[in-house]
Amino acid sequence: MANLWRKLTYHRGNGWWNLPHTASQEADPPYEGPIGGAWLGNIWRTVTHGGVSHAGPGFYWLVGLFLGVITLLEVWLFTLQGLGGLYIPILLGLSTMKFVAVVAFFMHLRFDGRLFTYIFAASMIIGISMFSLLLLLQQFGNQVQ
Amino acid sequence: MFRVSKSFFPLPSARMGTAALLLAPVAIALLAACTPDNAQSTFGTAGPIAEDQANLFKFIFWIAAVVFVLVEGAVIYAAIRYRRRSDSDKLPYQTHGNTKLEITWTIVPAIILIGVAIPTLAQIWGQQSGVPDDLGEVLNVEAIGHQWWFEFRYPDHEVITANELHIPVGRPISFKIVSQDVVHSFWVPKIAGKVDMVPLNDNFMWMIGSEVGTFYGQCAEFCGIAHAHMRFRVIVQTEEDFQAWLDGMHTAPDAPAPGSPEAAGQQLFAANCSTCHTNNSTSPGSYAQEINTQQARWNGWISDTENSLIVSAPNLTNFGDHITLGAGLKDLNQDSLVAWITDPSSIKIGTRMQKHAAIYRTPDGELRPDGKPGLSESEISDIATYLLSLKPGSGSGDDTADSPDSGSVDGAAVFATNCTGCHSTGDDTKIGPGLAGVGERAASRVQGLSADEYIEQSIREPGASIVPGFNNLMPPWGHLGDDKIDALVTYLKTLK
Amino acid sequence: MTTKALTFPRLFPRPKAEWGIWSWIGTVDHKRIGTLYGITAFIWFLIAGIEALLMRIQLSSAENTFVGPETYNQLFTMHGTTMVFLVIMPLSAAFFNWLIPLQIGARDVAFPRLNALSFWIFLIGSLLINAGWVTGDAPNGGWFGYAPNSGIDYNPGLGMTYWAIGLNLLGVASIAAGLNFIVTILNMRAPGMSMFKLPVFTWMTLITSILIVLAMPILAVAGIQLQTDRLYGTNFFNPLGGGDPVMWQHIFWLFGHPEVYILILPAMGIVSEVLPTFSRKPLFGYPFVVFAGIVIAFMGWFVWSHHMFTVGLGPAANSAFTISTMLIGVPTGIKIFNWIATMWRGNIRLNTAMLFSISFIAMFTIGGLSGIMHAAPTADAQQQDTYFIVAHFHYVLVGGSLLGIFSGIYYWWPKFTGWYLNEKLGIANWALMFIGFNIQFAPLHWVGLDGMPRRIYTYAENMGWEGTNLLASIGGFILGLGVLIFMINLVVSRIQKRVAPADPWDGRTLEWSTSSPPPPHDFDEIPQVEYRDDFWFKKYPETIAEYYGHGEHDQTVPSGAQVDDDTDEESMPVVSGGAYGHDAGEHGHDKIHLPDMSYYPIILAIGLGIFGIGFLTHWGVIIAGAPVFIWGLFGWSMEPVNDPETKTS
Amino acid sequence: MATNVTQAPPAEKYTPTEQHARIVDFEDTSTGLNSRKLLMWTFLGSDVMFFGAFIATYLVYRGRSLNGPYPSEILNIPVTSVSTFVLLMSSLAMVLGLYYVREGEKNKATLWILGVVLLGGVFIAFQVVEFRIFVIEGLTPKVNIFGTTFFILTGIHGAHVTIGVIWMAFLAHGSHTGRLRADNALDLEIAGLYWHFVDIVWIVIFTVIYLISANDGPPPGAELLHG
Repeated sequence: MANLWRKLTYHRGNGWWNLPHTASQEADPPYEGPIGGAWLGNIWRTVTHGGVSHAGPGFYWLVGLFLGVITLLEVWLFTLQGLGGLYIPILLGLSTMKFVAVVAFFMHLRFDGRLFTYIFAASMIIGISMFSLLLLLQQFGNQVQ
Repeated sequence: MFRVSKSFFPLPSARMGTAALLLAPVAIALLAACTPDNAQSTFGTAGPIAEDQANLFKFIFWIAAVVFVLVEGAVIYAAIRYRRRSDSDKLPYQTHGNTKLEITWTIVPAIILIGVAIPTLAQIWGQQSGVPDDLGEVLNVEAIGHQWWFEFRYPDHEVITANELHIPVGRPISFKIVSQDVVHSFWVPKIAGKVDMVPLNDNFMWMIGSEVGTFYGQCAEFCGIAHAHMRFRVIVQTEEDFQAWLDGMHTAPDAPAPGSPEAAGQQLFAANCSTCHTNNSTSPGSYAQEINTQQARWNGWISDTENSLIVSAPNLTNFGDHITLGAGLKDLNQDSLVAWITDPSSIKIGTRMQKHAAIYRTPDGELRPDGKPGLSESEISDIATYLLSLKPGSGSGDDTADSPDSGSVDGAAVFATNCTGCHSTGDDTKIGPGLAGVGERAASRVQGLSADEYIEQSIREPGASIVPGFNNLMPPWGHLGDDKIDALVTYLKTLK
Repeated sequence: MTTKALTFPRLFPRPKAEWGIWSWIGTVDHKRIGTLYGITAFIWFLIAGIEALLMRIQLSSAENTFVGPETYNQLFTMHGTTMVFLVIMPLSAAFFNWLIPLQIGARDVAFPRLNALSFWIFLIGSLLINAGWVTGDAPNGGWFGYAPNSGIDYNPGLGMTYWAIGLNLLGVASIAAGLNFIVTILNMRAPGMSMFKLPVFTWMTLITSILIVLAMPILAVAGIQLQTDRLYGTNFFNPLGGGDPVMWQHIFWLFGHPEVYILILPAMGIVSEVLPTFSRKPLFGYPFVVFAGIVIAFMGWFVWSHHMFTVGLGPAANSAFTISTMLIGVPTGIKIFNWIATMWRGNIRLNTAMLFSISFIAMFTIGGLSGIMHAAPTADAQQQDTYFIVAHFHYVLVGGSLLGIFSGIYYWWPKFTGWYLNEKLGIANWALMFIGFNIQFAPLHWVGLDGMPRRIYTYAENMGWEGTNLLASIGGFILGLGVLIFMINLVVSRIQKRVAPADPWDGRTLEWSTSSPPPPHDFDEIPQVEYRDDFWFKKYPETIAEYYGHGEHDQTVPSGAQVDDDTDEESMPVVSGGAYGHDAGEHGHDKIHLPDMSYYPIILAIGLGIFGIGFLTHWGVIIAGAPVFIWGLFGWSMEPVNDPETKTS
Repeated sequence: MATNVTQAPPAEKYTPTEQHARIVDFEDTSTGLNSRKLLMWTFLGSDVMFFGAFIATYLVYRGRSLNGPYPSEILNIPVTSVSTFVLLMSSLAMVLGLYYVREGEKNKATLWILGVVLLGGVFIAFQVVEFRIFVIEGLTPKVNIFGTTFFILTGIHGAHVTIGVIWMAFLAHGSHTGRLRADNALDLEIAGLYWHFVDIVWIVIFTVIYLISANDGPPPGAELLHG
């Protein structure tokens, strides 16, 4: 498990205090397309090892499929109407998965300079924590004794 | 050229002069700090809440003073001790820093701040989480902010008053802090710190007045043009005086002698002022009625903020007992009251009274060019005399005609009290149409409505059908209640 | 990269003027844009100062009728708005523009045309926000425009609409500038200048820019919501429609508190440059000063509700924000202690710039301490919305930001212009401002504790506030006199024109390595950086060991530079090798290509300004403005940074 | 012809003049990251706060409408699911377009970029129709707080999409005429970042406004709030 976590968070970008490099500065390994052999392995490597391999159309189609399926799942959950208190957390989890998939693969954060991830993540963290605090205040503040 | 003589402005030397200038603010500051007698000084406390707040301030102040002396001392010492002497460009040791020092001056302030935070947090929970149980019987008060005056309601005693809050000494008062329009702030510096009055967000605060006396309060949140004039008084009374005042608020004034200025003033008030000002909330049930009326007045204003002829206004019950005028602006007496009625803006710029009350408008609904009401000086004086005579009477003179409980309602009286400001009973136009023969006209005005239905609709929803040639200035009057409206319809049909 | 450029029909030839008004309208030079920011902001500073003095006259005696309540409300609203958005922020931006490329050894900012766009939008936004003075409808809802008093029901007329739309334009300008400086500082550093070799002013600029980029969108949201409420009858802050006035306060202060640090951090950066230079010592504890700045910038997001302690958020929320507010005092304290330690055992030159910086520490400390006093909500219940608060934030913003900015003006003036400001007049300027400031604002603490609420246009005679207010008014005029002396100083010094060398103060950072004023291309050669305060250590190599210590720090080739050695150095924009400080004459300037001038920024800004006016007046204006906007946008995107023909020179 | 075109050619190729032009075009930077791309990412960080504030406003006001129409009466999840799917697929088209631009396959690239334009246009069309239906059914920005927050948030998102569609249309034209090629694929990549960001904002909006709020009826005691 820890091994998988390490793999998923692996990133070959350099520390940015000095001068990190983009993946683009190194030659890409030849692309092995969906029919070119062990494409599933290739995709797995893309997910777990980020910039080692640039993704190809097959991988993008797979991510697109993933997004479509999750959306379908969300709508199905909506029509189900029986989840009670779990409904919102599950939906938030699913949309987070979609969010991360788009950001990591379509927006190439998985393959690109680490600084981009830092910038985006920092604003997401500040935004989410601040606005969550706001929601808490608005939910529980202003109570007349 | 002129010279300031030395005796007039004695400055021994330039250096001393600079020192004096630097010390002046400090000296002034210390002098000013010794003025707890000032009307709104936060140090001259007259209640435990304000006292605790002042003590917390002093506690932090002295800690800050120590830090201040140390830091400023270090700055000045460094600047003087290490200043460049002559033109030497000698290089000091090029130190890069000292980690131990850094850790020290991170931790020491943090410890000091923890020391400040602990009593602060204790006080927050002590003051903001409800009235402690062991302080005696709690008096509930609703304080309502209006542009630009304060309304006070005592729900347990069914009393409404404005701008002068009466509280018993030593008893905890629990406030529900409400605003009807914009954000205001309720603040009696000597008794308790402020709490904002925010629309839709009713707030809570409590206070105890520990000294008998009259204390100043003021709105502290910017609320529009008359913000500076939105003030009030808190009158802390002994328990007996307070109970007497409460009883007084349920005792109607004695009826004025016929032919007296008071009687004339009563008629004028009823005809010209009573649309917005209630002055007779003494009888049982009038409390609930006034709450509805105040809401209806405000609804009327907000539906047409520019041209409305009605605004929410202070309740003037037992006004003769008040000590101030215009939300705590002036001492109340005949002269100031006459000046107020004649030209409210001369005392309180921006007041809604002059802009919206029908009496300050021409029959066309335009503002009168001179800004004065359409009344003679003697009429104004009569109104003032009448208002000042509004004090709790002997208790026998209850004017039952206005009581909603009374079995029979006199339509003519209702009309005189509520409608004559704008409508005459003849053919002439005051602001609205004259109502002679309205019963005959009404039947044919709108297809499908009988005369009764039409008149009732015109009272409840004036906008539904406007008489040609008139603007829709009339506020809805549904708050009068079914009895009064029925009586009014009956009365109106009798007009020929 | 020689992409064939798309062509867009030009209505005018690309501007090339080197003198005269067209050279300013088409400029993309960071130094000229800095000057434009500075001049514009200084004019607004004078206007805001006049507004302040009018208010002080009104308050100098009880029951005064010098101005009426409506005018007074407009005065304090516009004084606050102007000082925050049109004076301190753009004055800081002037320093950013002038200094950031010089301090990091770059020839310009990363996006010169975007930089010009920021300025022009700022100019148009500032004019729009002040348009009310001409139409008689100036904004009058206070600088934080609390709803619903700023809504259309209670505030009819155009005033607050000008305010909302003007603020939105200023927001666009600030965000564009902030983005630009973030990219510039991250990407345009001279070879070898790793992040921890950046000058502290550059660090504070980076932090400020990040705050601007993250905070200004929230103001934009507030502005849009207020605007749709006022113009189209939406219900965001309308209690009748279910809107919550507290929500406005939250959104405004979510922006507003980071804004406070946006205003103070640049001044902290300036002071962190001035103190070491005139103490002839490096900044004490550089990493701690930098980290304190970062911590302030992060924690600054979680303290906003201390502006709302009296709103009734409940004891739990008030306690939480008490703790976070008090905590933020710790990094602020670290900075102050490090500045004092920088002066300690130095060789301090007490000239005007240094005196302003020292006063900054002294006054900012007072502002910080009074800040702790109202970090306690129950004590704050007596202080909130009184003159105590007014005194507090003037100690922070005038005693802090403005004194810091004046320090920067005196310090960098020789670099900006090539001549010194007069020291004698400078000292007089400092003394009058310092004394006047204290006489004006120290008494306000006490009049606030004496129960005087802010934003009242007059007060009764029996309140006992008259003497202190009169004193404050006198102080205000002394402060104004100080500013007048400053303007006289500008004129006198210009006439005297005592020429300044490239390095008049024996400075520490890279901007002093180039001539005064710098050439259009800033540096004849892009410097190669090895040390923090690289210029100083190049001048005084014997002090390297003192600073970096013996043994532990083998910093002659810093780690960042090692990476350069492998890959980047050859491709770096070094015209020819060698240490910087080399004689400029040897290398022809024609080899250095600066971005060409462009008039599209101003056209785009005018297009946006027309949109703003359209929102205020009629949608037809927006339609009419669209061609201008589209012209600017497409012309810009299809205009190469450098015209192809100029590359062949 | 899969050339790796984003790789910087060796520096010796450049004359000093060209080298400076490269600086101006932001190829060689201290971080090694392209300045324009960094600008776009920083801008997206800024836009996070922009949409964050609007979404937070929506959430604070969720279920606080004093009168109808309420979300449960008006939202149409199946229809919006389709438009959500369309927008997600436009992101797929975007990333494929970028891939083929980099590969130098002009026709495929043009086709996919046109696909983005088309799908984006369909999304906007859905939104316009949705707004029209809502207005006919009585939900306007003025009518209650749900209408206010809903229309302004989705409207501003729609404006972002519209800008993106126009931008993409020009890039599709550029690709068709051969101005957008492998060597300046960065132009498309940056536009793509913007496009994907608009997409992820919609992912959040779809979840928060549509799926989670779709059952919201009148708040308990709505009539009491009137007082």
